[in-house]
Amino acid sequence: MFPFVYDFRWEATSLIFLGVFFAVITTLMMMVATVTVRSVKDLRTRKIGTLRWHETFEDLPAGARSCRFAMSGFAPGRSCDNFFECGTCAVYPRFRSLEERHRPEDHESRSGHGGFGIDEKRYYHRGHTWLQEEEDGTCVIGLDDFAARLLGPNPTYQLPPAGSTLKQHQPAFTIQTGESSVRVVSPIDGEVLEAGDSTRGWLLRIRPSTQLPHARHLFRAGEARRWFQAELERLNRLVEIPGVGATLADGGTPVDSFRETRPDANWDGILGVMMLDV
Amino acid sequence: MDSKFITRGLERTSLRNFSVWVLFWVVVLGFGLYGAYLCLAEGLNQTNMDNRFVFGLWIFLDLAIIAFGAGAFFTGLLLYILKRSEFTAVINSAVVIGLICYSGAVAVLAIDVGQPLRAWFTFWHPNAHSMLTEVTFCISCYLVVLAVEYMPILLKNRKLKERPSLLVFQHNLHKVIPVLAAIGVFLSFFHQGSLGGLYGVLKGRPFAFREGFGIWPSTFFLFVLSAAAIGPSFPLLTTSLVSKISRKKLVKPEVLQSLGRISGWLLLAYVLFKSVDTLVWINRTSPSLLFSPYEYYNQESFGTWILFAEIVVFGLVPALMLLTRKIREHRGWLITAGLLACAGIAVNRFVMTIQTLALPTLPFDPFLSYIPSWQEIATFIAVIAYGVLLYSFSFRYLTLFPQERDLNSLTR
Amino acid sequence: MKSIEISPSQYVMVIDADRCTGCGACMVACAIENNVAPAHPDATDRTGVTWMKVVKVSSGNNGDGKPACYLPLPCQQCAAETPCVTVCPQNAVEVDQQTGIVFQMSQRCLGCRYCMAACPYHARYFNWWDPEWPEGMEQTLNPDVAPRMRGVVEKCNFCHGRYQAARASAAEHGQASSDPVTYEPACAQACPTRAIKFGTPANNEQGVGDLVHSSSAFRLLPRLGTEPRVYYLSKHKWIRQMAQMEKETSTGEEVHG
Amino acid sequence: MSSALSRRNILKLAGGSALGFLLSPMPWKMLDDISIWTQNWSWIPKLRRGPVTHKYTSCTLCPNACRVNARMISETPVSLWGAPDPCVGHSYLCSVGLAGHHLAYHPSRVRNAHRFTATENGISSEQLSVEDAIAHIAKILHNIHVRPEEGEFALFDCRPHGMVSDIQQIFLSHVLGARYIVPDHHEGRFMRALMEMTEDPGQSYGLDFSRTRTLLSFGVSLFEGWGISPLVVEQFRSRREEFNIIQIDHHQSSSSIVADTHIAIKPGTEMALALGLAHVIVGERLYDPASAARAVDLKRNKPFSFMDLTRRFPPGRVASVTGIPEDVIVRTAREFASNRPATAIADDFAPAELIHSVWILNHLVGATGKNGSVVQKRPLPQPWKGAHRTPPTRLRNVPDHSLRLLMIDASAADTTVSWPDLRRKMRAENATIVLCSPYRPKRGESVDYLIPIHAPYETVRANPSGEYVATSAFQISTPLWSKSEEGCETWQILQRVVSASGAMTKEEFAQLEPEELLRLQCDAIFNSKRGTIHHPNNDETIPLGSVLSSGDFYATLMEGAAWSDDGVATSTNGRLFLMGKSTSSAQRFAESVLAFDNAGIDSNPSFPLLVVPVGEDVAARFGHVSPILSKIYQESDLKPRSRFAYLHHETARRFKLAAEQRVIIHSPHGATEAIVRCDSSVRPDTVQLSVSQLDAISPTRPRIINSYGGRVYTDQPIFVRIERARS
Repeated sequence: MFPFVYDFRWEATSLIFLGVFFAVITTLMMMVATVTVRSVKDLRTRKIGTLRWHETFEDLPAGARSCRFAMSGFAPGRSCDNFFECGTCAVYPRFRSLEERHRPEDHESRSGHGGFGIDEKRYYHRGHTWLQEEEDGTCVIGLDDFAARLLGPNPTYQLPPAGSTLKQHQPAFTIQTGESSVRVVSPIDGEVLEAGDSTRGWLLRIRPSTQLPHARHLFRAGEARRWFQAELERLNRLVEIPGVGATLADGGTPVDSFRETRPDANWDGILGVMMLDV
Repeated sequence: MDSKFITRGLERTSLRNFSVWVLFWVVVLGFGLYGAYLCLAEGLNQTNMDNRFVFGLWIFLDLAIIAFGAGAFFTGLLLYILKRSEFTAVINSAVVIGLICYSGAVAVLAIDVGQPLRAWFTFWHPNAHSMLTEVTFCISCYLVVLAVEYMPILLKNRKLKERPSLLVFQHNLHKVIPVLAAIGVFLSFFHQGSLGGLYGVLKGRPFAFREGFGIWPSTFFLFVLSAAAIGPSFPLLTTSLVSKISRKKLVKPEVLQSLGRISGWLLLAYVLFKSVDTLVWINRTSPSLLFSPYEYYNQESFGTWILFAEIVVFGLVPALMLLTRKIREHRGWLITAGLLACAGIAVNRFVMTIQTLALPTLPFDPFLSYIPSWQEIATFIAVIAYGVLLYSFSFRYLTLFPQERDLNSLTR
Repeated sequence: MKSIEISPSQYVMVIDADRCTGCGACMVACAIENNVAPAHPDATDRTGVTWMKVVKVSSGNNGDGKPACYLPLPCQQCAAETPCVTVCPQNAVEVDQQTGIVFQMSQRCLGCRYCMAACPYHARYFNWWDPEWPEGMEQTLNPDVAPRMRGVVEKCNFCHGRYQAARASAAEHGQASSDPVTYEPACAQACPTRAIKFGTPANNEQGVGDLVHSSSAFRLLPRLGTEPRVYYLSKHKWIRQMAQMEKETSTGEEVHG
Repeated sequence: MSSALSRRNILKLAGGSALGFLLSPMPWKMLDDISIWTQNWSWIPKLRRGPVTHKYTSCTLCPNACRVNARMISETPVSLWGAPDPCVGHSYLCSVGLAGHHLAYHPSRVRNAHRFTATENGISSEQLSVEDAIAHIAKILHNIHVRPEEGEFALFDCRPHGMVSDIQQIFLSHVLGARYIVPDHHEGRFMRALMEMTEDPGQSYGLDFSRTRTLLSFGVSLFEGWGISPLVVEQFRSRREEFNIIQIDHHQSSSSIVADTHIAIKPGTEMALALGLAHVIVGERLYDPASAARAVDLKRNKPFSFMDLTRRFPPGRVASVTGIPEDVIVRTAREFASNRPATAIADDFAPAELIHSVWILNHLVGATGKNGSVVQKRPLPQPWKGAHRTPPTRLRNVPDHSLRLLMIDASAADTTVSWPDLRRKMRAENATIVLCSPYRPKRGESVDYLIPIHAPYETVRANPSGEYVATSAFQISTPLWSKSEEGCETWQILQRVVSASGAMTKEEFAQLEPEELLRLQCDAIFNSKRGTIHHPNNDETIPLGSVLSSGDFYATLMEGAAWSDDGVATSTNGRLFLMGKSTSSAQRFAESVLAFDNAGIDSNPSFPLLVVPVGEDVAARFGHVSPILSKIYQESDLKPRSRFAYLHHETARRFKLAAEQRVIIHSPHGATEAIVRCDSSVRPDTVQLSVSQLDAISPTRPRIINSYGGRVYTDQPIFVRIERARS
């Protein structure tokens, strides 16, 4: 193999053969080395949170990744390829302007669609949290109605202490319900000011790092309605909720707790897939 | 119990069921490993091979499963190099199957050689003229490539990816997969070909000897082409089988049909070239060595039917089936066609190994028969059990079919 | 048929099929000379180690007065396209350019047996068992030839140990290293009827230089282009035709060998 | 400076060490070591080192006494090769002889005396010292001496030949009532048959092939085994072109395969052919007039005379009996009678009437007493010329159940005695068999005591030349190993047993050592002042007369030299008796011929195939041979195998059988199973079977002429039919 090995043959075939072999080996080793170096660098620069979100996003089922404009009918079937970062999305402005020109009638806006309470003041995140701006400039974060019905009665919350930093799309707090635990991602960057609980109507009070109107990735009420509908459909594909299929079509009211209707389903899996924690 | 390890959104059978399944295969594996151990500890006298029948079941197995493992490189080629993104749906499974096939083949090869402890001599004193050297080098390299390709799939396990270091490693590894796929295609091309060349260069075996281009006999190219042809067929079969066993929809039917169509075209090309090659061999190559090709098929168990079966029944027929839209869209027929195609390649590998050795060369030599010993069969079974186990674990704890979550409900 | 010129300094073996009585002395002498162990109790003619193997060839029905003959089959020491050399993955087979002897380095062999599949003459043998001698008999081993172990391939090398010894003794007597030395393999020495002749055409010991050109000389499967250095002699046409795979006699042969 | 060890430091250290290790010579050394290690398992024997020397001796495995050149490494033989033989001229060894030095390490070699007792679970064996064993046996012998009615004491000599047998015979003559038993068939019978036909009975004869032009062999193993083969092979080697061999054989044997002419004969009809040839020779007046005139009156044609018998075998009739074309018979007779010197030979084990007929042919062509044919030779000078000897008794002539104590000398490497026959000669109760052998008894041999003796080449042995050699010769088989362990020769055991029993009547032999006996023999030769000494060291031949003393002569022989007698004495002028010297033998011969003439040899239509028994792996089964012979008998298909039935292609086709098919072979006496092999060297009307297959289908035991040649005779022809075995 090497010139110093006994019986090494200095002949063209041998040299070409070994040349190719060593080229392959070198490429392989270089690759592994590059990957290792990059990984160390990534670990050091603490981009790990973003990275984890990107990985989580990649792992989401295709149904969970549909583009917001797909739901509003402007880009049918489109999947998000930008990790839900509408702020940096190349196609967002185009679709947004389209949407503004042909604003659909908000005829369902008075009460929540499908029995989900939708608050006009709130911004909804794809991880089933909402964000509401308070008068003092702080925001409160809570779980939306859909999440509440997914979680069932008496979930417990492990909330971050005051002073913690939240990163958009990265886990903010954990909910334990039954045997499953699900990480809820933060709708926005910010700093935790106070932890609440379900009785106060919100879970975290934060000071956001961005002005909310610029948080393009969040849904406003009209969009949230369509999104809830899409989510219900998605849920129904995962597990047939009795009555829901029928009620949706005629705008009926879904049950209070999805769980109780189908206790046999894999709720841990459903929770993860619906709340972006796979 | 182990739900923390199962990707969220995948519904898997209970741990109890899985344990029973695993236990069964572990017992089978144990039996197989015992046979393999006997061959290593007592020597190859445990087999029914002999000085004339120097290769037996194992080499046939190696050649066949390496051809079946071609799905890994070929799907990689389609996905990463030809950018056919629909094959993301099967790439992970194809990689796992590739890894199983290649590692299984290497393990069997290590038992098949008389002195496994000297296996590294091939690297130390390589003979660049030998097809076997090429095979050894390429297969070892490709096994490494497959192991590296398997890594990101493994590290995406729900529990493993919690560790930041593994997560970033996996993330970065994933970015270079196309390069790996390219290396894999390069290596596969050569060793699939060299496996064909192994027999094609044997001028002393006129039944297998073929003329060719440059240093490569025609079997080199035929093996590459045939491996590529069942590259898509075998994942089609395994996916259907896993789907059947797990009772889950794993990929969209269009993906399988697409695999079938590609397989069909390649198979058609293969059958065409194989026919031309056979005609050249019958009319020129073999007579020039004074061996009448018709005599090869005079022997009892190997009549011309085997040639007909290889080329028509297991070649042309599945190729045409896969190229017919109606048949392709029917799930049962699609699987049948895939099965026929894979069987055709297995028959080809059988003919190249077993029939070649059974036929006499010296005019006074008798025709030989060979029946593998139980130790050989056990070793064969060990590879199958190993494959089933590795695949089962991968299927349960890793995400082999990304489309699965979109195609299945999560009810129990 | 055209045939490459055998270099006058390279060794050839000429085996007279008409003189072979099938007594097997060559096989025994070969095994003793080259430290081949006695057969394992389970060994058969298909798993044994017989560097020199005598086979009985039946003519079928056209034996013109000689229905069968014996053919001793050592390694044919192919001079061209030596099938076993190119296939060995780790250069464990070498052709000595000076002597023309194809040499198997069993110490380097990993036992893949590809060379055995490549050899059209089936002159290569695999050690399916570890060599075992009855207690004490290992003291009678020939000190010039290393015993092999289980799992490697071995074959006739025209008694390489004897060649080395002859070389060494020639060097002592001041002979140039390029000159062919005179020696005789064990089988040739043992043959009671002198059916096996050996030497170089240059020295023409035992007349091999002339014998290979005689009209009764032939080689096995010449059309494969391997140019064996083992020649056979027979006055019987059917034997010559059979060995060369010429069509008239290609059916009906049977073998016990 | 912080001395705290961080994980990082440890990792760095590990990484650095790994890299450093790779750059050091260590890994390469390890690779090297592994390669050496994988080349030499501890159980692969290490080779001996030492200077190569050569030792000359002679082979005792068969009566041919081939000269041996042993290649030695530090006092151990590593290979044996033939050395020039002054008397035959050959310098090769057979396959068995080539591996003779292995016999000392034979797996069944024993070093201790054993006593075997039959128990319910088979035979149990018990080790005891040689002294104890001798004491036990001496006690039994003493009992016989005291109470002769208990049965006889006898020595069975497996190979009665040469000095050792001579000593045993003389020795036994001093033991009261002792019997000396020899096998029913042994070497030299063909030559001895000549004495029945010549006038002077004391003469011995040999075959001188040095000028023979035609050799007519009636199924003799010419190239294998012992007996005639070294003489034939030597001519084949040195003057192949002038040495015309006509082999008459029922199948294409290893002899007929290289013979100039092979005459395929129907088995059992050889005598008809011999007489048919005689018929042609007489009819065409091709005989040697002088010789014929001495032998027979060719004019007289009275019943039972030679002319009467030959008249019954005209070529046409012989052709139909033997299956040989008429023209071939005539041509062969002409060739044999005209291309002289010519000799016809038959096997020692052949039927007596065939041997007789063959000698008739020799007499007709004047082969007797001619150079290049049958010559008279001078016997080896005997040291005990006038000594009293116990006459040999053939085993079949020993009364059944008469022996109380039997000692068997199995120092010959092969034993072809039928063990059941031997057993039948023993008393039903209290019989004791003592086997003196270097090896454990084989399966089927029920002995009571085993006393180890020396293996070949372990001890000094006298080694006279074989029966067929044209000149007397003598050499000593000197041991190859300088230090042999305990164990000795059978006659020494006998010596000690007899001494201890008190049955000895003369003390003369009680103290003799082997060397002293050899010296006596050497003295006898030396005193004859005849012959020459051939020294293989320098390949020189010197006259015995130039050796100064008997001691020098002995020393030269011990170095490996061989003595051979002066040139052959050829003339025999006396009368020859073609029909046999005595009236009874002439009548016996005539009766067998007439019986054959009347009955012929006919097959039963329901048993259409005649069995041709062959020796198969007899060497491996009957003799103690080196395990390396497994190359021939196990690892190749060279010799017929016991599980196969060999048929001609046509026969197979006729009976609708295919190669490798399982068949059942039925004879009127039983059936046996076999696998079909097609072999065109087998006669179409026969099936070739091996000896061991005959047990089930033959009423009598086949006779094997010698272990290594493997030729087999049966008392009666065996006819069989072959059927496909069901499933």
